[in-house]
Amino acid sequence: MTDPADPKFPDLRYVRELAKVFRQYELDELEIEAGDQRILLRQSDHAPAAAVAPAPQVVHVPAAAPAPRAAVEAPVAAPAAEVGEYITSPFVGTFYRSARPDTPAFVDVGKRVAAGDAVCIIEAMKLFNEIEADWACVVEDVLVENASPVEYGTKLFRVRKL
Amino acid sequence: MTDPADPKFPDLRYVRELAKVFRQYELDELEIEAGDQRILLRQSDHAPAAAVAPAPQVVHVPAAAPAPRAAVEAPVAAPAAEVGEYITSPFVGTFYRSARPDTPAFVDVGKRVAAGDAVCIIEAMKLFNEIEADWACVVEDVLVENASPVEYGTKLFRVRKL
Amino acid sequence: MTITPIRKVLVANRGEIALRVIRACREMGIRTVAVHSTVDESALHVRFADESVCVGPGPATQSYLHIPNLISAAELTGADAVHPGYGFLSERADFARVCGKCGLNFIGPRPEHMAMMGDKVRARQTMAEAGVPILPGTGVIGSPDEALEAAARIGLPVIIKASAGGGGRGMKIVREMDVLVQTLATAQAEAQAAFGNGDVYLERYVTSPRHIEIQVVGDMYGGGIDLLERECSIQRRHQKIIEEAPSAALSPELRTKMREAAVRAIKAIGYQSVGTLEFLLDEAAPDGPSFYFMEMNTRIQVEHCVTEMITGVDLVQEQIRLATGEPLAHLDREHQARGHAIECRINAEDPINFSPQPGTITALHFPGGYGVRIDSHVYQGYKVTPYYDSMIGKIIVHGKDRPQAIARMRRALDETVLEGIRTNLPLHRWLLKQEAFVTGRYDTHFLENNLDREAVLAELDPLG
Amino acid sequence: MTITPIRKVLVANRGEIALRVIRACREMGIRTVAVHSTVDESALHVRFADESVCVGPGPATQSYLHIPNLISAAELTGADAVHPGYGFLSERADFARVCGKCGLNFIGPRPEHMAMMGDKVRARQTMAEAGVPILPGTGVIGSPDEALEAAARIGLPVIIKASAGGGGRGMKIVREMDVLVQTLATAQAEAQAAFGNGDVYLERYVTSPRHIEIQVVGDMYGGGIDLLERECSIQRRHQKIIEEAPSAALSPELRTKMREAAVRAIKAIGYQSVGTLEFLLDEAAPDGPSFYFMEMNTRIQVEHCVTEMITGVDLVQEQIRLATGEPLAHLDREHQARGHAIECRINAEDPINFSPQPGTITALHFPGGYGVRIDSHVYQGYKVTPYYDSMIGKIIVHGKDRPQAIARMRRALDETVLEGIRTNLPLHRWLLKQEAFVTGRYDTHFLENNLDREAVLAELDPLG
Repeated sequence: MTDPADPKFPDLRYVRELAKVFRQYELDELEIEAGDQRILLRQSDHAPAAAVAPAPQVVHVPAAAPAPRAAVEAPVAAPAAEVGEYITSPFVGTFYRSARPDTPAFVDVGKRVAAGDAVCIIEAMKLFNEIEADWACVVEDVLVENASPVEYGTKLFRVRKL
Repeated sequence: MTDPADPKFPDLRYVRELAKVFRQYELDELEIEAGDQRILLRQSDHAPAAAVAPAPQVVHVPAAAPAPRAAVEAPVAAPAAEVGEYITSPFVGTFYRSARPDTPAFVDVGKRVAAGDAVCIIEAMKLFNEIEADWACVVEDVLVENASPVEYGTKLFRVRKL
Repeated sequence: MTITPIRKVLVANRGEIALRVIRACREMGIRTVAVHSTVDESALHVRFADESVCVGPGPATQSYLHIPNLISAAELTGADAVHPGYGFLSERADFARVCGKCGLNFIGPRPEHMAMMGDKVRARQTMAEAGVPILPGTGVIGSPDEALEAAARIGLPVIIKASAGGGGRGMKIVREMDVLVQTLATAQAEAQAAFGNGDVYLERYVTSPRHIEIQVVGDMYGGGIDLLERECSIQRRHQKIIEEAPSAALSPELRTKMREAAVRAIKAIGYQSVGTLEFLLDEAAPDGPSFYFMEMNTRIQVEHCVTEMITGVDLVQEQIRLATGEPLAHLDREHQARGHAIECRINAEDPINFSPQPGTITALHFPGGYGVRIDSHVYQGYKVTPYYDSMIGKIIVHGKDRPQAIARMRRALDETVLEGIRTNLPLHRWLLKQEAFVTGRYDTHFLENNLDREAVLAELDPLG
Repeated sequence: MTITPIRKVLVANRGEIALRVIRACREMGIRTVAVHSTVDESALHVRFADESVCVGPGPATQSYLHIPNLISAAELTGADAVHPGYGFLSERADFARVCGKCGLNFIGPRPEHMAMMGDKVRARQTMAEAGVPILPGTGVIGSPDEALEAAARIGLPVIIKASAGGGGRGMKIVREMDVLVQTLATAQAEAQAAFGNGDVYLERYVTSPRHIEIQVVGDMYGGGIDLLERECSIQRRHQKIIEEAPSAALSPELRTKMREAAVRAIKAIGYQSVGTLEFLLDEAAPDGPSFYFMEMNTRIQVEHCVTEMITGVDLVQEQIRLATGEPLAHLDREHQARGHAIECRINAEDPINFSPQPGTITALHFPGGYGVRIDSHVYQGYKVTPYYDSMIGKIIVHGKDRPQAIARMRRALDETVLEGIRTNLPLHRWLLKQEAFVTGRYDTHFLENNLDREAVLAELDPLG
């Protein structure tokens, strides 16, 4: 099953597994930072009854200590991260970047592609289907490993339309 | 169904799924930062409302994400009209306004009642229980017909406390 | 005897039947691969399977009917078998053949039996040869004159059926000789348009028939048994909406005859899976109640549940076992008839005019308790899309006898809450109260002849 | 024989058993009156009954245990019978007597049998006289010396039980002679505090017992039969959480002996309703597996469902019929053992320490499909209050044999989604995988001795 994905944020399944670990080992806090992403889980249930109002443990200051009005300030350039158009798989099959093992990849990052150019092959039922770009674009990222299985709709390349 | 989307903000389905994880693993706090966006989920069920976070809270989802209307919720009867205090039945039984058929009603509309005054009788299992007012009040309305069955909690009289 | 174990099944279907197959597999320790279209991304069959593969966009032709994507999904996930469910590709011999060529165990009959029964004229001939009663009728009609001659011989009314039809599709009734030729031409043209095959044939038309079918099971070693009958005469637009087992219409003698005929039929062809022989019962026939072969369904059916309830046999698990090469001998020992079962198909459709009602289910409460079974893929918040069949689930009850089963179904229907879209729940509530239903005296025209609009609408939300 | 028809039943209970009774009544055409406390206003038993009466605030003593309000509710609504369910007033002879005095048909045994079995010492004596095996033990202990003497005779370890106890409450094990007197005093004081009656007695303590019970049915004409056994050894804090039928521990001979003893017991006293004889099975007894009477429950039990699944008898409907004066002869003809059934009690409690977990169920999906039965009063959005029992439902499965039933229950548990509160679902998932459970070799201490905290927690949300 595919979780709703937001490319800007950590993969939900990752967060869920994290919560499972968190839960299983009864952690009080779990924080992960990576680049400009951060995940924090916290649980204060098993904290000793501490009937008296405890220190306001719920408050959290973000690591990056942003200026108070950061959020409404001019939009920070969206992390060059994954924004854009994609070429997706029209079949279920196996993704190949080149026509044969000994030939070069159809496209690489940075490559300019014209509408109708072949960008990869999806093999299905012993048939090797050349996948063509629907529009002229520049390949910004190759999202699937060579020789990997792909579903219908799997994002193969992130591209920038021209 | 398509959720309202705002590219400046995290995908709603992502947030909803996050709330599910949060709930499922009984977290008290779950925070995710990515670039200039931040998601914070917090549950302060046990803790009194804590100090206000200095950082701008970009998104806040209440822990108990409003559950879709329950399949079988009983209609909550709350006629806006009836505002005020009530004398309710403490028993299941039959409501009588007077001690005997040939005696006058204990109270009528407009009657001033002192705490401890009998206001009616509830008959249950052949026992005639005099119901007394808990506080001094004026009877504003008699809500049940004489000799009618009443449940526990049935509103018998609308009153104005003195 | 060679047993070919099945380790991982690709379920080439969606909805409740995909869930049904996944449940059977889980209980047998077999892994499952769900396939889904993009609109079924959060469907329960996807959630409950061990793996899932998106095979295309919403329209079935591009996803659930897209053979190359399904086969690729099986190959990529290492599935060793394919279960087709019902509908979609379940009776497509070419799909079964492709599975076989790709080394996938197709959980169903051999392709040649699917093809034989898919051709209604050939099926009639085969049955006649096996000694199964068929209605007086013809082979493929070659000319208008042939049709006139045949109609004169058979007697009016006659029914014109498409050879490639089935399930109530492609049929025309002729009551007057002088419209026969014109109707024949129309029927041929429609058959050509609908099935890509304009062949039609004639059969005697029975005015007040009951639809009664026999569940059959065959194995690879010539073994064949039946698992009693199902009564499916409550239909709307030729589609079943209530099924029962056993049927109130059969005397013990008639039941025995029908069962024997069904077993004779599958043994004659060497049928090797679960299947159903559909019969038309003419209670008013001159020589007493008579039954005639209509068609054979070479798959598990929607209404298989009522048979499971009264026999104690898990038909889907048995279907899978048969595909591995297990014999059915144990079934013959294990099954025993008990009580009475009824199934109501819950459709997302207008209860009066049967128009589909896509939308979101905003509140849902299924009934529970003793003798109640729910087979459904929907949940609160589920969105019924316009792409697929309108059936959103089945309520099945079992009781010690027919009156108890009816009382239980009425109770179960009253307990059901489903808000946000219109369904045929009110129709079922109304149907279960009809004298004709309670006494068991109804034919396939009962619903169309008796539907009482006002009374059905009065059954909306009885416990609200 | 006089049949006193029942037209309207007041259901003096809440939760799933109230729903169970209402369902049975609806199917029998009997009208129902639900009673409820103020916190149960939107409960399903209120919604599904024909009428309802609020009988008090949340605390049970002021509502579900408030006899005058319950009787008044019956009188005001014109009910002619009262079903007490289980728990609450179901084994209170005084309540049955008041019902009788007020002309209400109490759907249960005669009050004198309830009183007899409520007094555990008298129950022991009665059973011994009826020739039912009891554990070596005593009557009410009069003095410390008497206890010492008895313990020497019986042999250590012994168990001190409260005469007014039952259901695992009011028990203390003594393994050393020199603590006996002190423990006796404590037990007496605790019994006085808990039950208002300080009487206690001694019994031999069996180290590794199984809890096996026989479902019995008696009528007003001296008729008495049993409906096989239930295995209830999987317990937490002396409370059953999984029940099965039949038991894997009984040889055919032993089963016959236990069934005969149970029927002998109810015939000896002339018992006139459904009931249960609980036995302790000592598999390691010197002369081979031996069984001993523990107590008799004079009501329908939580676990009655597994018996229904394997016998095909609707126990609650039969209980109602017996109360009208019907004889049970037909039951004897109708019931037949088939397959294997398992029930898991789903509790709103921590799966490890069993602490209750009130709160709101934010997401709920119960399993469905063949062989799965759900008896539950909860729904998505339901609020579990702290006032009542933590049980929020039961998942019951039926299969052709024990392995299939286990596989089915595992599948059903994996399919269940319940969010918002902690439940014992992970515990059940874990239990169903344990070698001891799968092989059927476990005793009543299995859970307390083997609970694996990490492994249970790993069962959270298997399909998430």
